[in-house]
Amino acid sequence: MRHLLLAVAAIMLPATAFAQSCELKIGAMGPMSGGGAQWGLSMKSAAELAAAEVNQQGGVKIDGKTCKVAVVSYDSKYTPDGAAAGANALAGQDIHLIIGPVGSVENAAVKPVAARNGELAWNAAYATNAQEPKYPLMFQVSPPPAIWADLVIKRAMKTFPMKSVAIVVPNDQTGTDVASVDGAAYKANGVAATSEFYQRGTTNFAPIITRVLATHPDAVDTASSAPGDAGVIVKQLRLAGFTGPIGRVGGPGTAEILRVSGGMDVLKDFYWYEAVPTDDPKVQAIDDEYRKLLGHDPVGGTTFWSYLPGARMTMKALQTAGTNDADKVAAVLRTMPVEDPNIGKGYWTGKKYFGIQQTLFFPFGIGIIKDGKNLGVERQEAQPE
Amino acid sequence: MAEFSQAAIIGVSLGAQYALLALGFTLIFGILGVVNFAHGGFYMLGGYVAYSCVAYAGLPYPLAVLVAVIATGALGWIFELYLLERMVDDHLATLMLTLGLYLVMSTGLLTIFGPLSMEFAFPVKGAMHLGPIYVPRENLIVLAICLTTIAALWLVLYRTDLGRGLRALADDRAIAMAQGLRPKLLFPLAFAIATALAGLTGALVTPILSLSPGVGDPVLATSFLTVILGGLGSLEGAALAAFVVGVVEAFSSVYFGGSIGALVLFVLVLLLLVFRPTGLLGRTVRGA
Amino acid sequence: MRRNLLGWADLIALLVLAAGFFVPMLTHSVLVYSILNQVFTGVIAAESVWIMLRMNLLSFATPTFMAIGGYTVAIAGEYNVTDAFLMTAASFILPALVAIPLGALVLRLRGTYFVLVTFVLSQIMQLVLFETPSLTGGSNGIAGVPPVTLFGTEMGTNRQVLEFACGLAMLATLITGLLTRWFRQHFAAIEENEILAESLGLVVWRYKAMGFVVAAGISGLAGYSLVNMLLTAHPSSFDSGTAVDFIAYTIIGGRVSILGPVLGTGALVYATNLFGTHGQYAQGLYGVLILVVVLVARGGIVGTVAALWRRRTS
Amino acid sequence: MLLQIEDLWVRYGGITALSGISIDVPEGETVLLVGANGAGKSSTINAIIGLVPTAKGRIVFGGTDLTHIPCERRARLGIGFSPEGRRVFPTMTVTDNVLSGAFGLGRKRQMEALDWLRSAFPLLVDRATQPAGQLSGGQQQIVALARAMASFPKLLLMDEPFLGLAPVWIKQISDAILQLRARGTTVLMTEQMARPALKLATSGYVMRGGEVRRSGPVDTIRDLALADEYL
Repeated sequence: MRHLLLAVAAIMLPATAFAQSCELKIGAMGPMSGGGAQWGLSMKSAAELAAAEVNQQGGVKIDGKTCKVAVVSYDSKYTPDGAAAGANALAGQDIHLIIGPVGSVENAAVKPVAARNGELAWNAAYATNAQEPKYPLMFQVSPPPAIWADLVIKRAMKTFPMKSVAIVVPNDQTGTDVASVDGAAYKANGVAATSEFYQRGTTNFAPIITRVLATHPDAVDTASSAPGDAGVIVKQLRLAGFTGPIGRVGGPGTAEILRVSGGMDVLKDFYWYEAVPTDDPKVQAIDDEYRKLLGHDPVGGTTFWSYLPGARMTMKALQTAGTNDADKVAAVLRTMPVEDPNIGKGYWTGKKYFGIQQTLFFPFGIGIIKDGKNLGVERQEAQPE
Repeated sequence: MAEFSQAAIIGVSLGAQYALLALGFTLIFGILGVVNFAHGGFYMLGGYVAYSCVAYAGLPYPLAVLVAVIATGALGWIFELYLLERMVDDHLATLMLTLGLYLVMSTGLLTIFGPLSMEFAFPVKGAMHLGPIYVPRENLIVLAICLTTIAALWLVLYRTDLGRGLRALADDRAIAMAQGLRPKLLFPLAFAIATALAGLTGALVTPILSLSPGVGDPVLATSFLTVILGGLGSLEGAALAAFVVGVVEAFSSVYFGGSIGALVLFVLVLLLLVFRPTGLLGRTVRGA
Repeated sequence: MRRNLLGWADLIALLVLAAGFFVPMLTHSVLVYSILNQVFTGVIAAESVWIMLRMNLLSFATPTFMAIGGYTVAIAGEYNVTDAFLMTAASFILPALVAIPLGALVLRLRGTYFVLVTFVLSQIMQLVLFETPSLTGGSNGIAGVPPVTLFGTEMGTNRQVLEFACGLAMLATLITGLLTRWFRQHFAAIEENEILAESLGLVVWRYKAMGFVVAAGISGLAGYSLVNMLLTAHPSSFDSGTAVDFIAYTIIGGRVSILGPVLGTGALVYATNLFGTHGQYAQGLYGVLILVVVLVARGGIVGTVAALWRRRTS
Repeated sequence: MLLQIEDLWVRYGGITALSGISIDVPEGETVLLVGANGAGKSSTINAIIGLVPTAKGRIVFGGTDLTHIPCERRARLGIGFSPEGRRVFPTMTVTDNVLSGAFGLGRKRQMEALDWLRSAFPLLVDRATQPAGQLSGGQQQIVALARAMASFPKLLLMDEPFLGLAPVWIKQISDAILQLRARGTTVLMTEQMARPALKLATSGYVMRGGEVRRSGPVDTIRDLALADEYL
């Protein structure tokens, strides 16, 4: 028992013991335990890399002093309470720049709290109210489906002609929002769309799939289902004899879906949205850089890559502003050109959809798997609004 | 009609899995009076142990399942003997202990294996199609193993000295001890059998579905529901209720959709409680 | 025999909470405010668990009634009804009313069966929230709840939110103290041996129902406090898993006295915030903490301190 | 002396249930503890089997001091126990109830015990597969007795075996106890209904308020025991 206590104490020490003369702390907040842990940990990797890059160049100049950037992570547990507590806890450590939170559930709670505390935060939420003009310190690392769903569907229909689609999503906020946005985009392209909601925590999708297949859709879209869930859905759809294309006009995680479903032969015909052009060697080079600077593997994947540009731009804005004040950093950020050495050139967007132009729109990818062969992720350039 | 048969097939295969989990849960509750919040954790652990055996040690899958059963049983044994046993009569304390164990287990698995789902596939693939109806082969195998295990458990509990001892302790612990039954021997054993059942279910079901940290949470919720429906402490009730839950879940999801389907199940349970507060086959409940 | 309205433990609990009013004079740290806010909300919720524990009933229903209280306030906010007194009354009374028929259903159960059924109740509440989007905003919840108004003044700053949460926590503690003190012997008899109590002529269901209804009302106050802190009512705030936290607060604090939920909440909320900055290890550390306290400090914090005190003085 | 109790004290919280009693149970005899409700009879039996801790004093069984031996080991030393209120295992069948009393003795001895008990109590055959909880009080008492005897104990403790039973059952159980005595089993029983119990016992102790008031051969205590019965 004593060893256990010592171990606990050892983990708790670093947060307090090394209060260096000048260290600038930034936050990384997201779910780091439970089902959404991948997202939070990827965000943390992105924040760590951006900080390491700045530190390698000697740190940032804040109020005349040169400071090293350190990342403090917070597990929001994918709950509003956890995220609000996290925003407060980070503010309590004088942290005003936060990479995260990720989802709509957390974002809804962070918005008012961060506004109260003067914190700048980066979300990747898909909710229709993810960004609001009354919260000018909230930024978005990638646009919501409304911005790109139409492009992905158009591209998919070239390879997989379809007349009807069933969208399968969990009955949570992101699920319902994405289902309605995707559904509208399908309809705009002449595809009849139905939505099927499943209870969060469902592990066996066989009944849902029986229900979906009873309507004989040409395609099934797993939209924003968690990758693990989507993998099971794919596996069980194919077992049930469904041969049509399966899509994912929603979140990242195709690699995981591939693993869970049982491989290319099972996946067969698949189309999906990637927040970044993942096949681009320059994008993949990010992982090598992380390894070089931090000495271990990142918790990688699309979330990591798509959060990195936001984190890097925040560092740059911090340097330009010369202060940790969120309002001043945000002001610099808004005027900065959207560009990233690995991802490429992009634009600010969001005005039309959210009423506030604080969403990064970088080149993204559309992936196609046809007859069990991966045709790769096609790079799509971002369009100015 | 095809949908109806399909729902029935799905319901039965869900029911068999739920039965294995609920039997273990009921066993622990009935005999030790402990609400095992770590039950989902042992399910998860079973999956990860089997996965590790296949992926890292290169064991054939059936052997990996066996290792998972032994490992989860052993952990259950140790946990009962060294932690739970110290305060086995304090129901609140044991509840908190199992909860603490669950948090530690899921964090441990997350730290070791990372947050992503594993590449863990059942060795037998494909489905048998009968016209519009299909039955995945893997489900058939799992169903067969589940039913065999339930039968074996029944034999152990009702046809052996050990089973008599366990049931006697469940019925009246003080008197059973006064008859010479040894809780120090039987309690860890009961706990180990129950956690091994959860581990077995995990090792069998996670390759069919998915394996990631967090797959344990729904297990606990389903076990709760099943046990309420079946009547606490009643093994027959738990087995029966598991199939009821599986079939109702399948039919309501097929005919009403995912989220209303879940509500149907809950409403059914509430209705049952109005008319039969002790569950399907329950008896008067001991105090907590 | 004269019955005291409150015992010394209740008074100490009230004093400890009242200290919250003076914190803003000492510090403006957001972290301190945030932790205290969470503590106050947690204390209220834990007290509702504690009331039921007085009767040997472990309830997972707290989030269910918190949701009713919280959503009452959020929905009223949409109609710009924000008066503190009115909403405090509403967030107490509505859950209490709902608790009457529910209590008739679940109070027939005892022991672990009660535990499991109240757990299911909180899951049903989740589904109800999802399936009633026109009233509760469904999966989106209700965002942008306006701050409370006290005598027409808006209580919107961090400090005012804290003071209001402190006031609610003291109110809940007062109600809890009065209830458990007034029915002290009845609850004790039920806790000791319900069947015996019944055979001695105690109308057990009446006291159980009373406890359940008041505990529901207090949960409602916790919901109010939570919504007012987050300015958002969201289904996942009232997840069945949160019940586990409130139970942990109570048991780690010690079930013997009302000081248990107060101190337990303080300790565990502090620990959660401390561990939260250790990202992925947070849950595990919380688990280790629970294991250690349950194994080493039987009777929780209050029980252990009391035992040490007795050993020193004897 | 098979069982020797010396200066035994038992306390529940603040209440003293037994204040320093001493009891001797010679091998082969049937010893009776009589007294009104609350006299301390059950506390004595429970202290011997280990269901309640002793506050002070010694209990020696066959030369072994039981004080620090846990409950479940005492039974295995050769003490059979038929508790007050019968307390059969309600969900288990009659046969399983009986066999649970012979846990761990091996298949051969278990069958031997079952055959013997079935010949003594035909009920065990008639109701073999019925859950014991469904039986009448008298039938349950037979099951509880058979369970206690299944391990061939050297000493059989019986706590109020006649409690709430009809005369026909009292007769059956009395016969069974006599059979046991014939087999050489030592019996220590408590009973509020002194009259039928006195017929079975060789010696007895009259208890009141946690103390022994009088002890000796049955004839010497009969008047006091019967006085208590009508109290």
